[in-house]
Amino acid sequence: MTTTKDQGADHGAATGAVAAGSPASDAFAHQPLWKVRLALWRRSLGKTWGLFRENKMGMFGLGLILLFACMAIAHPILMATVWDPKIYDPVTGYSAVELQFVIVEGEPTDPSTQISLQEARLRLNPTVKVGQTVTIPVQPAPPSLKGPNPHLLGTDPQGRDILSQLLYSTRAAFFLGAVAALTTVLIATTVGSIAAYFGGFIDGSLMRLSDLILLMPLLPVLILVSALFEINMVMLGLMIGVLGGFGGVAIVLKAQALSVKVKSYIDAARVAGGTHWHIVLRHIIPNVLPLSFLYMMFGVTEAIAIEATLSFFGLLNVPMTWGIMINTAQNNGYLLSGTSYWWLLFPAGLAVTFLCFGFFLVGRGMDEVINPRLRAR
Amino acid sequence: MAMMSATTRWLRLGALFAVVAMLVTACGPSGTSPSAVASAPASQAPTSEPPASEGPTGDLGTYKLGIFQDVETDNQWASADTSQNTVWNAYFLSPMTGSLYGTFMPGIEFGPVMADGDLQPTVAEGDKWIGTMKLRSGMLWSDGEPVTAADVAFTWHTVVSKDKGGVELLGPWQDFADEDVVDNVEATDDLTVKVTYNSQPGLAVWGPGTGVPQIPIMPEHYWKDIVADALTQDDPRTVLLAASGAEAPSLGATMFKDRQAGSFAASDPNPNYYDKGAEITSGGVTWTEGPYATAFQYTLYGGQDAAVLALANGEVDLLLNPLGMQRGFQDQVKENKDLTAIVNPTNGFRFLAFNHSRAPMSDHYFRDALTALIDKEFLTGNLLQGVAFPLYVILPEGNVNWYNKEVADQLATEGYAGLDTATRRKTALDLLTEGKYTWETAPTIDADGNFTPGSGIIGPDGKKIGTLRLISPTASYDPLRATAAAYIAGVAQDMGIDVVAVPTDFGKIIDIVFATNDKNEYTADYDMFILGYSLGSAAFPTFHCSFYCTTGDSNNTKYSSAAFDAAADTFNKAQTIEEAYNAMWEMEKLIAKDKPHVPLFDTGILEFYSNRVAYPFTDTLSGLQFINGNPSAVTAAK
Amino acid sequence: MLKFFIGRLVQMVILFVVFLSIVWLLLQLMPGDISDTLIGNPDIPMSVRLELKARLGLDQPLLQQYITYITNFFFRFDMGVSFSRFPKDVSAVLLEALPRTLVLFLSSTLFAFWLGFKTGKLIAWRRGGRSEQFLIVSGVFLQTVFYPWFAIVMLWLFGFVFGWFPIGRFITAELWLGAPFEANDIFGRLIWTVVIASVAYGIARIVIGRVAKDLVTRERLAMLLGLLVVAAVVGYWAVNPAAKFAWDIVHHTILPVITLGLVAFGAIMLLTRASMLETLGEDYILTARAKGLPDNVIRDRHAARNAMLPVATSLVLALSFVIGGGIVTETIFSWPGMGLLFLQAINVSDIPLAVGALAITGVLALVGHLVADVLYAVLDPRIRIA
Amino acid sequence: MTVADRSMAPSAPSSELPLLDIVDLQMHFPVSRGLFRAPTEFVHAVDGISFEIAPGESLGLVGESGCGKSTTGRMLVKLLEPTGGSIMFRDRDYERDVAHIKGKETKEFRRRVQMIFQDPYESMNPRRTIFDTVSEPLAVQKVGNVPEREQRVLELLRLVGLTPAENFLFRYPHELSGGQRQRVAVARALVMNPSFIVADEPTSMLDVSIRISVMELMAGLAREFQVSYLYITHDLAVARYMCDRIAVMYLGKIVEIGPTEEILSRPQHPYTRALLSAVPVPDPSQKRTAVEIKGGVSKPVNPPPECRFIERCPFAAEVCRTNPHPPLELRGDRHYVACYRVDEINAAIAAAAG
Repeated sequence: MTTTKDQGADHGAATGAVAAGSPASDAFAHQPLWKVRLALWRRSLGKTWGLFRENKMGMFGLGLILLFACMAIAHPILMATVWDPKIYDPVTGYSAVELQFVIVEGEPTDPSTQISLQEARLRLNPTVKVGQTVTIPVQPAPPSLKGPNPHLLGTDPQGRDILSQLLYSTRAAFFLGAVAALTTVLIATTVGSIAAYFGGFIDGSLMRLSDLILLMPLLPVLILVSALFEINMVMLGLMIGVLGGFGGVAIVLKAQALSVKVKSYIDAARVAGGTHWHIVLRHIIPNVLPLSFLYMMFGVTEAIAIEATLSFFGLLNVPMTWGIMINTAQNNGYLLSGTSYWWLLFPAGLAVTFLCFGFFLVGRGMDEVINPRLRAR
Repeated sequence: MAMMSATTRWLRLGALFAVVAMLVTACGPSGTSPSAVASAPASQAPTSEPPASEGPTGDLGTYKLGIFQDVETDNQWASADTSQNTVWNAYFLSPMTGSLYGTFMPGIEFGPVMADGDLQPTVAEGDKWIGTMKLRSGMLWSDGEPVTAADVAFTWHTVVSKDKGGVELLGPWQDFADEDVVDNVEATDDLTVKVTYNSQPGLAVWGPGTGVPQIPIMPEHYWKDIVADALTQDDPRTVLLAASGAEAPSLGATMFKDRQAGSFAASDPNPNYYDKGAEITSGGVTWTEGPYATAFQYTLYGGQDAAVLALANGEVDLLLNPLGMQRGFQDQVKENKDLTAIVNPTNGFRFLAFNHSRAPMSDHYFRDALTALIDKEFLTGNLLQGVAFPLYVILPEGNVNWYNKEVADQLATEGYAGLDTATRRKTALDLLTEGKYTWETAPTIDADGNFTPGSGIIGPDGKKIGTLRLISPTASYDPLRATAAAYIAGVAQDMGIDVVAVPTDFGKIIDIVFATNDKNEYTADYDMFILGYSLGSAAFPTFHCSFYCTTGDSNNTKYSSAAFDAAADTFNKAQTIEEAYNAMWEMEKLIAKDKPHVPLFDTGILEFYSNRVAYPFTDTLSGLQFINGNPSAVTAAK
Repeated sequence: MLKFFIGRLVQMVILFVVFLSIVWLLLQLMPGDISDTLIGNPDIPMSVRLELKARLGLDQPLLQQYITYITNFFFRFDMGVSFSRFPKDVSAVLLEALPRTLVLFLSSTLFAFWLGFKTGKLIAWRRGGRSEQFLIVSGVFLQTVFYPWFAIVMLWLFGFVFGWFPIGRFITAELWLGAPFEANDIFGRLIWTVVIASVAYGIARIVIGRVAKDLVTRERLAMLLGLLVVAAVVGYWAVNPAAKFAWDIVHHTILPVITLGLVAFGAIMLLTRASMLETLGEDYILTARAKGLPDNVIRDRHAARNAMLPVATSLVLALSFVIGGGIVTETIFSWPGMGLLFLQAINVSDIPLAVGALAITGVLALVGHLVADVLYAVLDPRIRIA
Repeated sequence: MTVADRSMAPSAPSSELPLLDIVDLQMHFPVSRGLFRAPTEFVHAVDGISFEIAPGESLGLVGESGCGKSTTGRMLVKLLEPTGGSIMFRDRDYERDVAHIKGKETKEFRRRVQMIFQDPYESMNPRRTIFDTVSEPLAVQKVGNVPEREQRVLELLRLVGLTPAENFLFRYPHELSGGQRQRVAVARALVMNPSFIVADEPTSMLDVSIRISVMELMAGLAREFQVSYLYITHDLAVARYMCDRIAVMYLGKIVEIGPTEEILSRPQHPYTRALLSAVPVPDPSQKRTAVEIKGGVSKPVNPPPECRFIERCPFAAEVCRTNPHPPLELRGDRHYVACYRVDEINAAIAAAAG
């Protein structure tokens, strides 16, 4: 869709001289076709990239995504090399600095070795007695670089490393986002293209289906489904993808496909003898795809946010995600601790927000590439 | 049970509680759920004025309590029937009622509440046994009508089954109307209640257990016509439960004032409270009953976050929650000079359950070996960050009057307490070998004590034992139990037993482990699970039989032992506390040996209140919520 | 127009039946028997269960069951009995929560659209500059922020730190103690006031459009009319004995509405901006400029009106969001509406109540859908022909 | 139409059989009125036209926009299914009525026909290279392998004057100018060696300066490859340049048809006269009588039976109103006109000019 009508004035002559400034294409001649295609693909990508690069916010978003991608890759590497799984496993790991105190009546005279009964009861449990020596694990522990097993982002209320959880969950977020977004795009592109191209009864029934799915508010439906059935990440991704793909995105993509359908190159393809299948696959879908990719970005955002919300309500049975991390903080009552337990809330909360932010910004950046009118003049 | 600790979306906890309440009521504890109204010994004649010596003389203003689910009814019948038997209704409605006898906190003592004098043993009369109770004289309903023995009889006759001419209320009400045992309740004069039994009743029904002495008394003059009208209908129960109780007179410290659905419920102090101004001593604490508040307000909050903010803002004085507050709030509360945090032991336990109808869980070698592998000290002290403490018997230590330290310690030793990991592995290996278990790859311990994990355990019958599923709540529901399940699966795997922890939605666990067939028998279609129970009456623990008797209402592990059934029978028929005590510990020993449940750990209940208010005591089993926030005695702080 | 409206209405009802059917299918797909799901609560005595079974048609063959399910909903508004609030009917429980959700839902949607449209219009008109950058970044942030966290921060900041708004709850207990009416009455009256005022304003605007031909006069009259309507509403409530109660409700409503509205606002602002930019490139805007029309007339009458079309469509998409966000909002702000009810029902496995809440949510989405369609038709005369 | 009418059908000059023999071709579009009601109104876009095209001949179809000329063109390449009539197509080894063929048969037919579209910016998929675009007919008809196709495309690109052809092979349409694109379109049309091409105003969107070169190209190629054209245009000047014969259409009917020079120098239908008077005359000394017509083209929804041109005809008379639409009648050298009052009009105009 990067065509604009004002490009390249005809030079009048029938010589067909190559427009000045264009790279010579004869380099392609006598090369295997797939190589040519690859080079072409790279070139068009390069052009899109050039346009995209001008979009500062889009670039910022891409930077964010890359950062998260690095994080996702880092986790298995760290687990295999630096981190001891017993301590750093995001779900079953445990480590805490343990402090020993003697329980005394009244106020302790030496706070480093003594602890009052009342404090000990609150910190541990109501069964402790005066005179007992107790071990109090510091968890959630604040971030620290000290010790043989440092916790750069501290530990959660169960003594698990926050950084490890954060990195591990990044992978889950990407995975879920990818499943949901790919499903969305696959369905929406197919449905939109087919509905637009064939029209009539097929269009009518597909669009009524879209209306119906639009009617289903995503979050409540998913909450009900997660209550009725056990769902895992793949199913969640698929469901978000299907509901999202049949709904609004299909309608948007159908509109796009309709505008493609009336172009005369579709007629040209028919006159050439192209089948419906050929036309949909070769002409309509490729022209709808850029917009699909745009919605794919938004789809990722939506999937991550929904997963986090469902986890926040404790409705998902998954080992560890950002939502579960926030849920853990909330379940343990640290959510409103202001900034004193910031590492419990901010890493996960900001990770959800920033990854969504990143994908959204890239989506918007792509939107401006696809839709030149939005570009700053 | 109060699986409070770190958990949880307490919305769901309501569900948990409801389920637990159902179970607990099945085993027959005291009346209106966790409440046991504290009141004056009968010897104490009510005085009209509170003693001047007590610092605060009253004007607390409005006593504001935070609750987390709506008060759904103002009808006392409904709130003690299964239909509305939520803890939230109880918080609001229980302080309005009274009974002849009850449990005093913090001492957990059974004694006379509205009765005159201690409960006397029943007397034989022909083939029947007669119990007699006398009401204190001069007590009035909040509308000024006198409280009479007829009110007690009316209450009982309303609750009983249709066959006996009653409305047939369900749930907790049935504890007071065990028709197999109780023949009749009648008022012989204004203040005397005569209870006729078919056979000699044990303490379980005549006395501190459950039964007529603890039935909440309802005002006959208010309800008579409504009940009579209901009895003419097709479904009298629904009619009675649907009736409004807003205008019904009260006995207790509070009386109904207003209720706005979704927002708040409010009550006023009852000028005719039967114990107003009485001095009461329990558990070594003495105080004078009020009420000192000019109004009571129960405000609904959607979550603990908002509620703690409101507490810090001075909008509420105490947060009521059967599961206590989340531990993370502790620091916030500690930093705030206006707030106090307290922690108390709870009346409950968390356990690992074995399915006794399915191999290999039905084999005691297997159960013993798995139990030996579980290092409860390590689990609670390290993995569960010390907020939980290990349990070796079912009866909680916090129930000081019933706890037998000697036996408990002995059972702990027999229950493999304090062993190191190597010894545990050796013990388990020996037990399994003795039980004729073999392995595809046997775990080994060499001369230096180095352990090599095994795999593929094979049962005594020569068949390979497949994967055993250990169902537990999810980490987001209760991290403690989820962690425990993962730990147990881990130690079992080392021993070559393929135990897999399956974190499962709480509601689903309940569906699975309490599933019944057409004949209302438990199907027990599971291998192992981890859950917890909250226990009803602390003064007379009647729950054992319900969980472990062959015909126990909640015996979903299919455990069956003639010895245990006999001990339970002795307990139920006991005429003295000592007899009951010994029978109960006999049952505990059998449980420890046979392991239908392996008690794992328990936690304290954490509560927060504003320093604006002062309580006569805060060290009390299951905390202030157990006594509904003590509305009758709370005062303004000095 | 009327024909169009009725046509859409019929379509919506059909859609809703399909929606209900899918929910029913989900229930059927659940492991176990549907009657266990719908009546198998141990708290419900056997006699009542049998009665319920007959009432809900669960003793009939599958097809008959389905028909009973649908007809029960449409003609008797019967969705069975709530497990957690037995013996209350699901419909009774839902009706109690509905007005409270409606207030939250309507106000935050209106707030988001009004503010989002105004802001989007302005930043598209005046491109460049820091304020545009700032608003875009905020808009994107609001749209992508993890909503539960955002809501909690809002509550903490404005309820606790600043203390401007009440923390949670939806009425002040002290004020309402012994109040002569139920909170829901006031809710109902508030909703009616707003609806009547909006309809009156809408009709009056149409009349003005017919009478006043001149654009400037029309704008002035419209503004005057707006003021009049606001004055009338305020006046009505000022002399009303329930004024302080209404104000109490409004005071409690502000923070949740702003929180929920802000997040939807981000999306609407961005969409309006994009749509305005598209419109501003059209020839007729150039023509309008060439004619020498004042800037604000071009902006508001020519550009914005057309730019509103995609925004009106997005109302449908926003609905789903506002409904989903409503659940979170109600939970965090202790707002006892449908969302909180739904979540509570889910948490205690009160399936009949949860399904009922979802069905009503579907109705809400439908009505929103219809409004968006009608709005679209009003804005775009081309649609009316079809 | 009757058999008698058939004999009146305008015939091609050559004695051999025509390539295309179109008889009573109709295209009626329903005007939709609701979902469940059968349509009662139809747009008579093409209302029974008949003509022939000889092999190698170029027929110009001229008329205002909306007169049905594009519809006719699209029916001939099977983009539209005619509502009635027949299209007899005769090629080397092929002879059949293609009006109602379906599926595989259509595909087979399409090896022999092609179309060139008006808008060079929309007739090429912006996401496909010139090679993809030109070789598309080969690809879908499964002709040759990829290297062969590449050779064929290069050959054609050279032929249409896009040299060096290798430079154009892997470029995208947006990198080309309008004229270059139209050359590509010509190349695509010729790639299958068709015997018939429908050109739908192929130069109308091009700059005047390059129109000529494209037209020259097409004309040259037509001669070289013996291709027949149906050349659709609203511009008589273009038709004169490109075509051997011209057919003038008005509201779904052919009103006049004949050899180009005959039509241009001796127009007989009032509508043709009006069209011609709109063409600028390069030589001011040449005298020509202007015919002015009123109004614009009306919509042919369920048109009345009388002459289609009646409302705008300055010469309309009673005979036009009482009779059906006039048939085409021979009025000169292979020159057919559909008008009842040809003689009167000729006389009147001659008088006026005189």
